[in-house]
This record gives sequence, structure tokens and C-alpha cells, in this order.
Amino acid sequence: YDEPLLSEISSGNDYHHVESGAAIPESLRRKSLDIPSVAEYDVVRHYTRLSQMNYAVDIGMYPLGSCTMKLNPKFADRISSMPEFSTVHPLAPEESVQGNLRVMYELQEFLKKISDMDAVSLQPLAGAHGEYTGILIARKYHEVHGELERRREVIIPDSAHGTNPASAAMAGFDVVEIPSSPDGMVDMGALRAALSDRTALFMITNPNTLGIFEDRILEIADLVHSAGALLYYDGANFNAILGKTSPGLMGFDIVHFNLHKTFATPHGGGGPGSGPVGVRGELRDYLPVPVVEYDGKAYHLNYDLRHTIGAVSSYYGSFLMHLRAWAYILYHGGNGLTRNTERAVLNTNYLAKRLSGAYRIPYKPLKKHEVVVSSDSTGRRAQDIAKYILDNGMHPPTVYFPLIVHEALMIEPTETVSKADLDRYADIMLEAAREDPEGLKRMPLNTAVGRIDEVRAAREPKLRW
Amino acid sequence: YDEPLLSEISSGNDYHHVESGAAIPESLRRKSLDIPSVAEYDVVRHYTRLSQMNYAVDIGMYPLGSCTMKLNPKFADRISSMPEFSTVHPLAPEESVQGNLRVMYELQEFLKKISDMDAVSLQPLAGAHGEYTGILIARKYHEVHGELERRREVIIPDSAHGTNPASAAMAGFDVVEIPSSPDGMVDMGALRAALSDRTALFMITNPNTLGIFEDRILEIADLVHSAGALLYYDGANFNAILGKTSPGLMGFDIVHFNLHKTFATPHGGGGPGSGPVGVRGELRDYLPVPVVEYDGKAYHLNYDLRHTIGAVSSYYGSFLMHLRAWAYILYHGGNGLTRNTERAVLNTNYLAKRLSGAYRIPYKPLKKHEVVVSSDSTGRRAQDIAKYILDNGMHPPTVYFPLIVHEALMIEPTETVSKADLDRYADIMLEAAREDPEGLKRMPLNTAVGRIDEVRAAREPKLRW
Amino acid sequence: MLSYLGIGSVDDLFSDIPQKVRKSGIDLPDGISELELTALAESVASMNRKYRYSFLGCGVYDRFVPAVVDTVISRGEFLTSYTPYQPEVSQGTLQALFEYQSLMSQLMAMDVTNSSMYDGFTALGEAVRMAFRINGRHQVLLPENIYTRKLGVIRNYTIGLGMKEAFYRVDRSTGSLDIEDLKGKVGSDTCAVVVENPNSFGILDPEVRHVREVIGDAVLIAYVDPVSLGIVVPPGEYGADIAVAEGQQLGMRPNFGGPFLGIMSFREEYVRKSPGRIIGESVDSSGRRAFVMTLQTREQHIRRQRAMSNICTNQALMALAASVYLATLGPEGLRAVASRTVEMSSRLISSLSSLHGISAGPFRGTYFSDVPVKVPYSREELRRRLESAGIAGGIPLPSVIQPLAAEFPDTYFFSVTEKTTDQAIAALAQALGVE
Amino acid sequence: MLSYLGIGSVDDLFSDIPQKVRKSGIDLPDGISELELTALAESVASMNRKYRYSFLGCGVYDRFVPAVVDTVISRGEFLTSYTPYQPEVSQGTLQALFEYQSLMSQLMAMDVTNSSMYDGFTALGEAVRMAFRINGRHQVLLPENIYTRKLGVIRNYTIGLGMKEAFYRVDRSTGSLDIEDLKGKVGSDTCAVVVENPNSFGILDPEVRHVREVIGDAVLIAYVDPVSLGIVVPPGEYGADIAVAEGQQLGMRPNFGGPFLGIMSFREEYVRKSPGRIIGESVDSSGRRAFVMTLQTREQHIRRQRAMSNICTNQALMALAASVYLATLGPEGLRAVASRTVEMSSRLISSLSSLHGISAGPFRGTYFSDVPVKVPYSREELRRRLESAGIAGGIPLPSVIQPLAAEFPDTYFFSVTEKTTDQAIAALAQALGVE
Repeated sequence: YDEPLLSEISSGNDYHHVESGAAIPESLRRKSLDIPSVAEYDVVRHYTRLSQMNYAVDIGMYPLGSCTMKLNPKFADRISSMPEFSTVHPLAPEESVQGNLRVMYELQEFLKKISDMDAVSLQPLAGAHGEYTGILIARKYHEVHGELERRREVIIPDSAHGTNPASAAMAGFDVVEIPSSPDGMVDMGALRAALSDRTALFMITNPNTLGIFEDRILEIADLVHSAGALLYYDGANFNAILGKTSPGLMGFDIVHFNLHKTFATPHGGGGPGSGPVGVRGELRDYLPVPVVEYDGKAYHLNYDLRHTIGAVSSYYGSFLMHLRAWAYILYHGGNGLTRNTERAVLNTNYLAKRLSGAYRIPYKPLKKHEVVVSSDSTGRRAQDIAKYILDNGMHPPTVYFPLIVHEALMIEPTETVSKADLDRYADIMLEAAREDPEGLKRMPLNTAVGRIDEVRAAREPKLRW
Repeated sequence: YDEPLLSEISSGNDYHHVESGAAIPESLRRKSLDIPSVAEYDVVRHYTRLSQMNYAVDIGMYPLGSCTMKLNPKFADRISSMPEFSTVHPLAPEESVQGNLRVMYELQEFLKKISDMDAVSLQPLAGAHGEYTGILIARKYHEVHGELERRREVIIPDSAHGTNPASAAMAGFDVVEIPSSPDGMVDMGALRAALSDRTALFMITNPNTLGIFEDRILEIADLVHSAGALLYYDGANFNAILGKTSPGLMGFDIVHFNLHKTFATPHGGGGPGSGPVGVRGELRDYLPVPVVEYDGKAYHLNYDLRHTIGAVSSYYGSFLMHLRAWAYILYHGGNGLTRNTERAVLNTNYLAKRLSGAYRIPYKPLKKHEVVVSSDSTGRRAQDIAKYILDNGMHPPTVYFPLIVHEALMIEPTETVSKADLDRYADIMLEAAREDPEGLKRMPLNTAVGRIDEVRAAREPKLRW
Repeated sequence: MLSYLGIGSVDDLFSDIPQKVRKSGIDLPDGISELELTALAESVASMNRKYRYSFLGCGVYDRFVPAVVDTVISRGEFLTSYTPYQPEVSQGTLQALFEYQSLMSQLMAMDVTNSSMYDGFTALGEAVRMAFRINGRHQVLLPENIYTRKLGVIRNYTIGLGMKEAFYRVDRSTGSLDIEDLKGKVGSDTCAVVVENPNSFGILDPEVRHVREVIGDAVLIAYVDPVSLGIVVPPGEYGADIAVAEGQQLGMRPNFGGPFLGIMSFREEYVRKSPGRIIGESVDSSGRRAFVMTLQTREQHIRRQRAMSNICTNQALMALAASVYLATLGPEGLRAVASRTVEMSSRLISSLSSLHGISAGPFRGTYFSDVPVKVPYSREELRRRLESAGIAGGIPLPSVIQPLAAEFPDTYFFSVTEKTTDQAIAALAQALGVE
Repeated sequence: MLSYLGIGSVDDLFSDIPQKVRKSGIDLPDGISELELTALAESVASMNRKYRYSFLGCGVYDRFVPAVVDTVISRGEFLTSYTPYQPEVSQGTLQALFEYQSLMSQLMAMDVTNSSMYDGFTALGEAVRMAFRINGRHQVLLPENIYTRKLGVIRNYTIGLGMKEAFYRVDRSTGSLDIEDLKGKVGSDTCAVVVENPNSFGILDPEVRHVREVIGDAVLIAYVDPVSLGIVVPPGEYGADIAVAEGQQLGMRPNFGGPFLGIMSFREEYVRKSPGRIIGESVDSSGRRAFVMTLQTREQHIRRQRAMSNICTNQALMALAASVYLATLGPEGLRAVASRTVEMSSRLISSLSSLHGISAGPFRGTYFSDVPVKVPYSREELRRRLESAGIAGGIPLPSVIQPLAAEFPDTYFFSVTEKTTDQAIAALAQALGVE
């Protein structure tokens, strides 16, 4: 569609609103309010048409690496729209919100079992927010132990998600980046060299953003802990390991979960997310408050943790996402979650092998939830391959990430895709590798708009009507 | 999309259903059940993609004549999905279903006020079903009056909807078709000639399918009644007259309403409809049972009408559609309904005038809810014009109906369309009238599929996978 | 727009309506806000009583509806589209209905299914009309225990045909149809024989397998429970010419009686005698598969008074719901739902049968959803016991099968689905137990 | 697929995980059916108490949500899409977010709005961080009655900056900020001044108009109620550099505290210092208008530790909800909702003020949603009265503004919206009236 902006639709608002003639003092009064006036039929049509200009999980496979775009189950939509849950006010008396507190408590418990951590807070509102919360916990930990003045450094591998260094910097730490080893994993020498009594935290994800499992993880944990630092688990790639291993078993101190990835809460075009944080033993007292507790009879909001970092958001986190994740975990169960991981990893390795003829696949062949391939072997740019995929009605992989792979295409098929779609995807990517490189640059042709001038958008920003 | 059939998707069902191992005797047992086995993610994707291959009121203007495709308000969707309404069983005790009965009772009352009829039954399930019910009432009326043996004829104008003669024939009547006069209205001479003591019923719609108001309606009513016959109002075009006139004032004995037209219940790709029937005074006792009554304290289902025709469907009609229509009427109110009619008629006349340059507009220029234009003045076929409109992202009018207009395009814009869309529609139709006629025949090109071989579909029917 | 039209006011557009029939507005209150409307609807909704447990059934069941069904049918593109007269922009609805026809044909084990009828009862009425078009005969044979209202609809649907009814016996010991009695009633003017499975006593009837061989070339019409077909022999396997069903259970709620879904399947050779809309596969101008309404010459908008039926709007959205329901459950899921239903009716029978004075499931056969239960107290007393336990159910047999009222004055239907819990059955047993 | 990969079992795919850290499954129960899950969810939902009337507010309100909002945001194409990294297939989300930015900028009367923050409190935290990036100073001036939890979030957001807080007075007679006190506290190291309108006493504060002139070139941050802006002077008109708000009221339910929507608007010149995602208009290869995420060099995935914020996932769907809400209501509708809110708070005050011993609305100013009410009995007694009348509300002032606990020990907030009815107010008056 060549869809007009809302401000360009002048059908005149016809909504039946409440009536009121109350006035406020002149000194407070707004003179004019010029938001668009559009009839309800045009509001409906406008947004319905806009929606159809989107690709979505409900339309097809969405193999964005590190994003875990799996089916967002409709049973969770239904449950999260039950007014008994959603109309509850966060400041309603505790005894009147036992249902919601039960959901939160049980989700905390589920996440503990899944991660083998000792305590969980559901408060953070997204993955990056969970990271920041985790870093605040680490900060407070060192502060309580009198070491904050010295421990100013957070070590992060060069393959890490961008949020890791951004969150660390936001909390006032210096970021020390270490290169990956030739096998795509943490370079143990570099890590040893970087660790010191100035180190507050080492942040990694496992499997890492190359989809490779860091098999020296216990050694890493020992090194980090010996240096007096804490070890942080970026949970973005958790879908690779459910029931197979866990951050707890691997020796992590702090972990965040992305409910909108691993537990299939919908991504909504860019949020809401939900990024609960789990910690081991002695860090339990540092969690943001409140946490939900159960005394055998009733659920309570506990604000009284000895070293709590306090509040990181308005209330208790993204409750409707907790509710969806709770439903997802109950539906699949321990057995189903493990099976989901198995299917996700199987799908990835299948797709990787199918692509290996035309695409270079750096590092060891056994992948977990995602595979990073390079298009440099095809003589075509990753971005151009992506646009070819768009023109064939599917969504491209993440491109140009991780930064350490040249012309990277990072592919995460997840478990909710059929073999037929995997094969179709592989076929399209293999075709793209044979397509005329100049033709590729003119793609996409079949989408709502063609390639967009991003430079102009940034140079002469037009950010509103 | 090039969407596969459900039977061609082989991802394997993964739904978590209830468990049961109960068995039934061999003599009853089914050997195999070969419906498709598809994973939930593919079910969601399949139907989401299919949905996007549809045009809909939520996408844009849908000016199908005599179909009244106006916005189906979302507040009615919400109300009709309240489980307190929809999970009620039709055979639950009367005192436990007072809410639903109230909705039905009030809707009966609303329709009486709108139509100036004396009693209403909500039982019929669609417009044609309402017609059939009305004809059964007429049949029973003549039977009770000892005239059924003689009165075997139903008179119907040649401009009538096809359901009129089909319903009459279904009830065992002979159909007598009378031609329209040169002014597009009932030919009074022909009517006089057709009426006799063999006439059971005269069926018309007003305004008629040409969008013209039959201004001799009182004379018609007199003639019909003088002949001892009854007068039937086909309510398909009711949106033209809300608050302006009514079948009651015009002297009709029986009327059906299309809730899915006039009262904006959604058409669902071809149903469910809802076709309540209203009658004047003495016919009240002939309505199908039950009807809903109110004794000042409680609502009751009355099965006890003296001459009732009995049951025409399983229960009380399409209750969820009653509920939506009830909500629609309350939201708009008496003033809003009248204003909707005014806007609908204004939009039609505006569009008619805009088209009058290129298209022949037979009969008198003042239209009501719809206008029938002929493309013969353009040298292009109505069907080809329609396909051009499709290619421009909007929905064509009804084509080749009414049958009495050559190359007819029957356009009903309704009140829920902006002037901008009316102008766009007019522009597209005017363009079409100038387009190369041969090019038109190859259209549409921008739709999910091109022109379809309908002859082959009928000659070699393939009706399932 | 007024000035473009050269008129002074909108009133001018209504000048063709004679003053004598003019109305100045509608005598109803002015419109209200969406907020007020929604609050009003909530308050009216709350006038309906909420039960803790429900055993209401007799053809309409509150089965579990997977969330996917609601998600799909509430999409505006399906909900707010029209009958697919313009196939190029209606492939969504057309393909979905073609798939519906295919799924139902597989479920029924019949050749062809039309794209929907209003409800089960009217579909049965149309089936008898169709039988008449096939052989022109004038007698329809029905089971003596057919629901009275279903019979009423058949009568209204055949009123123009001069059709005569006759009834065959249902055995009081097994609850199955009496094949000898049926055989004896078939004659040269027998147009159609209607069998039900499960029948109106709730019994899954093994005798339906033997009907074909005793009715000659009369049209065999089977009225079945579509969920039961997950495990029960389908009509196509016992020689039905036409199979009809109420499809409400396939993804719809009880809806206080509507909208429902009439399913109608038949032999391929009768397709041109069949009523209703039907979708066919064809190709488009570039040879690609495409779907379209077909065989429209049977229909009212083409054939007018000679049409096979007057159906125009039917139940497309409900057909979609049924398709999504079956697609979501898959063969295993439907089997499990059917199987669970039988399991729960059998548990209901054993639980109630242990009660003094109660006779649950008086016939010897296998029950599907509906179980007749004979109770030792008055209707008022029963009502009192159920209400105080928060239980809905106990539809009096005499109210739905009126001709047998005298024979079964104290028998009530209690119905189960896959949602019925042991807890609900225990509560029912407690409510019915003599203190 | 296993054979294609040449492996014997799926286990082989996990052979790279050392035995020492291997887990064999998760110690949680097996999966359950959708039917059981839904029944369980319903039963857990019913553990929440239902109130007849609610006066809960303090920044979170159960306003009426037009059905259109739910319809749009539940569409799979919006709900299940990702951050629009591939703009060609994300124009729906991108245009909707561009429109959100535009609508919010108009509502705030500010130049630019980013495409969303997590919630109001974190948006305020980010605003202070942004102020620091603008001028590098270290003092933030806050109203003394700021919610304690909001302050806590600011502290956690500025912990890495070495920011010092100071508090200015709020007048106990008018309920407005004390402009003289504020003026006196501004210094050369004042980075930002935060004003609230309405403030945490519920007062629409006319003094905000005078703040700009007394704070020099410190960054003025306004925290406002977006619904109030239907009738109340917007931040852009009193010189705010950054305006933030909690957007929950714009088409979202209370959601037990989340998801919410952080709205953040600012002057154009500060856009490159701003946090979060931002959408820009551009053209595609054929010159047609198209939308794209822009100014990404401010963001974490490009700038890493030097990014303006760590935000990746934000609240796109909630921004969509707010847009649809405003588009549906239009200017008149929003004005009416705001106006009705003021009307109901004034009715609440007059109704409660007539009661013996109750002081409702102790400050002289105009109230928007939240009305402080001083009651003559204990918290337990209040709770008892409210519960028995089925009323939710009465958030203790000391629980949300802890530093003022000693000064207002018996003051509770009762809040209204456009949904509040006279009936509810009467019920509240009856519950609070001394017998």
C-alpha cells in the first residue's frame, strides 16, 4: 500500500466519547491540540493496512540470529488478555492480588529450575535492562565488599552483543574488550591477561553469538572467580541449552533471561521485552525489590532484602509477559522445553550443512541455536543476500553481526519451523549465492518499498510529521 | 502468496490435546482418520497468510451494491466475545439467561421502533431465511383464512434480489414476475394485471435495487391489500431509510431485516448473517416461536402463539449477531442511525454525480443508498471495469445486477467512507472508462491470482483435495 | 459535497419520499459513548447466571476452543469480508472454504461437502429437500425419538413439497434403531430415511451399518455428531447418500443457540442437486491454482425460482472456525477429544448408577455425550438440588422429545464433553444422591 | 534430518557440552494440554479479588480502552514482528512508530519524541542521564514530594554519573511547587530540574510556567500526565527541554505494573544526545516515502560502550497502542476524557468533604486524577470499611512518598478517571462516612 500518514487522513473524528464540560483555570489551560481527527473506519483501515506491510512470525520463518523468533503461542495471548489478570492495579492490597503473585512466584521458581540459579527477580523490563540490573548487582556486591573503588573494569569478548558494553558503561564501569580465539571462543590467554584485581565482572553468553558452545566454561569460571570478579551470563542464547546445561552448572553468578526470546513472549515490533535476573546464593540479597515469596499459605511482596539495589523500574516488571512465559513453560513442561531445544539445535545444524556448499561457515561445524555464515565465499554482500531473501517472501538473518565475522549472516531457525521451510530457506540462500551480483543490489522489488536511503535519513533527520 | 493447501503441509501435529485411551465397541469403531497433521506454527502461518489474500471492510471501501458493507465496529466484536454471553447454552433455564433474553427483547423492541412494525422474531439466520420465514407466515395466514388452496402466486418485480423468487418457490408458491416500468419502478399496470385472488404475496424492496425510492408505495399497498394479498418488504436496502420512512408507514405486512447489512454485523466472508422478521398487528400470532417477552420483572421465552409457523431453525437465531446489532443500535442511537442513513445517501449521490460524465446512469438521478451505472456508455464491459478497480487496490461494485440494466455496476458506498476514498474510487472508475479495452481484459495483475477460469471450475468440478 | 450536488441540505436527498410515509427520526434514545455501552453490556452480561459445572448438551456443547481458532476468525480480513464474488481478492476465504469442504468430506468419509448451511437442523431440512429432487418421492422415514424441534424444522423446510412423515421404532433395550421395524416401513414412495448417530437417546448406534441394505434406493440421510467421528464409523462407510451435522462443537461456543454451522456432505453424483454455495479449484490466466465459487447455476442469484435453494449468506466464518479447529487438533487430537467424551460419559454413568433410585444410561448401548438419567423426584426438586450445587444440566427428555413424554416423564439428559471433570461428576452425584 | 547430518541421535548435537556441566532435562512437570492450561489460568485468575469500584491510581489508571486498540495491537503482524531491522518488510511498524513520535510530539508540544522507553520512571532516569550528556553537571533538583520509587529508579539510572540530588519545596497551602525555594537551590552545577504536572500531590501546577525563567540554562525536565494534556498546558509551552511521561493510560490496562510505556520528548538540538530508538522518514530507491530506524550511531549495537543508552528492545507495541488510542479518540475525545477526569475529582472532593472528620483535597489547587484524603481512623479501620463496600483504593501517602510519612500519616490517595461514576463516589462516601 501507499499508505498515507494519519495526519494526511482528514475524515473527521466520529468517536463516541464521554461528555464533559468541566473547565480548569486559565493559567493551566491548553490553547490548542492539533492531533489528527480521523474517523474510526479510517483508523481501523489505516492500521490494518499498515499491519500487512510487516513481516511477522505469524507470516513465516523469521531466522534472526540471537533474536529467537519462535511462534508466540495463541494460548498465551488468550491468557494474557484475561481481564482478571490485566486490570489489576500494582498498588492493590497484597491479599487481593494472590493470583498474579502466584504467577510471578511460580515463574521465579521455574526459572530457578531451568537455570540452576538460587534466586530470581522478574523486575527488569528487557534483556538490556536485565543486564544493567545484573551489573548494578555486581557493583553493589563489590561495594559491600569494599572493592568498588578498585574494581572498575568489566571484561567483554569482542563477539558480545552490543548491549553488554553499553550496560557496563552506563553503570560507570570501564569496558575491556578481549578478542576471540581462532576457534571463535574466548581466548584464554587474553582473558588471563585482562583479569586482575581491577576486574568487577566478566560477561559472556554461552553458546556465544557464533552459535558455538564455550566448552572451557568451567575453567573460565575458575579464572574469573579466582580474580575476585563475578561471572555474568547473557541469556539471549538460552534457547540453545534448555535441559542440556545451565548457567548454574557452568558456574555463573548472575544471569538474565529474555522471556521474549526463550519463552516465546511476542516481540511486538520491538517490545515489550522482559529480562528477569537470576543470581546464585549470596547475591540473593542484592536483587531489586520487591521479590515474590510464598509462606505456604499466601504470596507476599518482599521489599526487605539486606543489600538490595532498590528499584530498577516502576513496579514488578512486565507482568503480562511473566504471565505468558508462565503459560508457555507449563504447556511445554520440563520435557517439552528440552525437546524444543533439541529441535532448535537440530534445525540449525541441518540448515548449516545445507548452506555449507556455497557459504563459508567459520569455526567448528557443530552449532547450537544459531549458525553464522559468511557470504564472502559467494562474492556477494550479506546485505544483498538479505534483500534477495526478502524478495522471496521470507525474512533474512541478522546481518553484519557478530562483528568478528566478515559479511556475516547469523541464522537462528528455532524449533518452530518445518523441514519444508528450512529447505525452502536453504534453496533461496543458495540461489542468492548464484544470482547476478548487480541484480541483487537492486533488490528487493517485491516489498512494500524498495531499498531505503538510510544515509539521508540520518543526515537530514525527519522524525515527525 | 503461493499458499499450499493444508493437506500439502506436512509439519506434523504438535498440539497438546487431552489424553484418553477409552475404546468403543468394534462395531462402532472408525478405522482411520486421514485429516492433515500440521504443526501449530504452520496452522497459524497458513491462516494468517490466507487472510492477507482477502479484501475486507477493514482494508478499505467495499461498495458492493445491496450488500451494505459498512464498518463492523470493534466495540461489537468485544461485546460479542464476552464469555458471559457466548458460553450460555440455549437450553439453560430461563431464569439463568436473563441477560441474553434482555438483549433479544430490547433488539425486538428497537427493530419495531425502527420499522414501525408490531412484532419481531429474531429467529431467521440470514436474509433469505427471513424471507422464507416471512413467506411461511403468509402461507399460514392464507391457510388460516381458508384461502391457501387458491392463493398460489407470489408476485415479484424483475429487479428483485434472486432470493425472493427462490424463497417463494421453496415454500411451494408459483412465482409471477412483473417487469419494471421505464422509470425503473414498479409498473402499476403490470401489477394491477398480475394481482388477482390467486395472489398470496407481493414482494418488493424499497428503495429498490436501482437505488430508487418507489414513491407510489401507498398506492401499491392499497392495490395489494384490496386483492386480499399481503405485502412483503425485502429489508436488504434498509440502510437507505432509517429514520426517514419505514415499512410500517409504507403499509407493509411482513419485513425482514439484514442485521449483517443495516446493523453492521460482520459478514465473515459469507456469513453468519441474521434475518429477523417483523410483522404488523394480526400477523403477530404467526411468528416462529419462541419470541421473547417481558412481564415487567423478567424475560420469558414464549412458545405459545396461536397460529405460529413453529420452528425455522435450531434455537433463537444468531444470538451473537443480535448482540452486535443491539450494541450498534445503542451506540448510534436514534439520532445516529438517522444520520448514518443521511451520510450513506449523500455519499451515493455524490459518487453518482462524479461518475455521471463517463457512465450512463439510468432512471431518475436522485438515488438512495446505491446507484446502478452502466458501463455500456464507455464501450467497456462491467466485469473489466471491476478488474481494473481490483488492480487499483479497491473492491469493485456488484456487477451484472440488477438484471434489467445492461452492463450494470451497482455501487453502495455506505456512510463509513471518507470523501477522499469516494474521490479516489470515482477517479479509478473514470480512469477505467478511458483505459485500453484490451488491456482491461488482462487485468487484474496486482492481485494474488489473475482472472480465474470459471468455466473449467464448473465443467470439471474439483471440490476437495 | 452538498454544494457539488447543488443542494441546500441533506433533506433534499429524501424529497422523493412522499410526506405521507415520512418519518422524522427514530423514537429511540440518542447514541451513547463506547465507555457507557461497554459498561452496559457488562452489566447485562452479569444478569446471566454463572454455574460452577455444566452438563447441558443435547446437540450443543461447550467444548474447549483452542486459542488459535479465535485468533484466526477474529482477523478483520476474514471477519469483515463479503461472500467471495470477486475471487481475485478473496482467495483467502475461497481456499479456506475449499479446505473446509475437503476436511469435512474426509471426516464424513463422503465425496463432497458444500461450503456451509445455517445449522444442523436446517441442513437436515435441506437434505430432505435434496432427496426429493433426487427421486421425487413423498415419504420421509424418521426415528421416533427425533428431537421435536428438529422435526419442526424439517416440516417447515418440506412444506412446499407435500412430504409425508413416518416414524420407525427405536429399541428400548439397546437404545438402537429397530432395523426390522424400519424395513417394514420402507415403501415404494419412500424418498429418504434419516438415521441419527449418536441418536437422540445419546446412543452410538451400531445398527446404522445395516440400514442401507434394507431401504432399497431411498436416499439415506445420516445426521451425526462431528466430534464423535474422531472414533466412530463415518456415514460414508455405511452407505449414506447425504450426511449432515451440527458443526457448533468444532470450534464454536454454545452462543445461546447461534451462530452455528450446518455441515452437509453428499455423493458426488448428486452435486448438481445440492443446495448452498460450493467452492471449486481452477486455474488463473497464468495457469496457477486458484479457487472460485462454482456450480452457481444451482443458486438463487442465477437460477432464481428454479434454484436448488434460496441460500445466499451462509456460515462461512463458522466453516472457517471448524477448519481451524480440525487443523489445530489434527487426527490425534480429535480422536482424543472423542475418546475422552466416551470415557467421561461412562464415568458419569457409573458414578450416578451407584445412587439409590437413580437410573443413569437406561439403554444397553454405548453413550457419547448425552446420558439420559431417570431420577426419583419431581422436576422442581431436581432443579432445587442442581441450583444449590451450582450445576447446570438436566434437560428434561419430555421437553426435547415431546412424543415420548409420557413414557419418560422423569428422565433428564446430563451431557459430558472432554472438559467434564471428575470433580464435576462427583458434585453431580452428590447433588442427585438421596439424602 | 539426522541421517542427512550423519548422526545417530539428537544427543550427538550436544556432545560439545562437557559432561561436568551436563543436565539431563529440567526438574519441572511434563507439559499439559491447552485445555488444562487454560483451566488452570482461569483458576489462578480467580484468586485475584474483584472489586465493585476502584479508586486506585497514583500514576497507573484503569482508563477505558476503546476496542479498536485491542483489535490493532493483537494483530499478529504487529504482535509477532521483530525490531524493524529490515525496513522493507517492516514499514507497518516503522510508519506506526513514526506516527507515534509525531503524535506524542504534538501532545507534548515538543520537537521530537523517541520511539519509546520502558516506562515513565526509567524514562525519567534516562532524561537525567541525557541532561548530563548535554551539560556535564552534577546536581539534579527534584520536588520534595516525588514518589520514593521514582526517586529510586533515578538513583539507579544515574549511579554511574556521580549525580547529586537536591529537593525543592512544595507549598502546603496551594500544593504547587515553591518557585522561590526552587530558585534558591539552583546553582552553577545544576544539571537538571525536574518538575511534575500534575505533581505527586495530585495538583495541576500552574507554577511550572515560571520555572524556566528561574533555572538559567539547567535542563528543564517535565514529568507529565499524558491524558491531562488534553486540556492542560503542555511542556513545550513552558520551556521544557525534555518531557517525559508514563504512557500506560493511553490505551493500556494497569497490567499489574507492566508492560507500560515510557514517553520521552525533547528539543531537536538534543536529538543526538538522546537515548533509545528513533524512526526517520526517508525515500526508497524509486523516491517513494519510506521509514527507517535512524541515528543508530547513538545506539548500543553500533556504538557499544559509547552508546547513548543500552536500550535494544523497547516498548514498540505499547507505543502502537498509545497511537491507536489517540487516533481513535481524536482531539475532542482526549479533551473530554481529561475534562471528565477533572470533573470527577472535583465531585469526589465535594462529596467526601461533606463528611465529618474527612478532609478531601487539602491543597487549594486543581486536582487531576489523584486526590489526597485525610481520614479520621486507622489504616486497618479504613481497609475494613473499603473492603466491606467492595472498594479498592486508598493508597497511603506515606507508602508512595516516604519522606513525608510523618507529616501525612493519615492521608490516602483516592483517584478518579473518566470511568468513575457518581454511584462509585456515593459508595465511597458511604463507606468513609462516620457511622
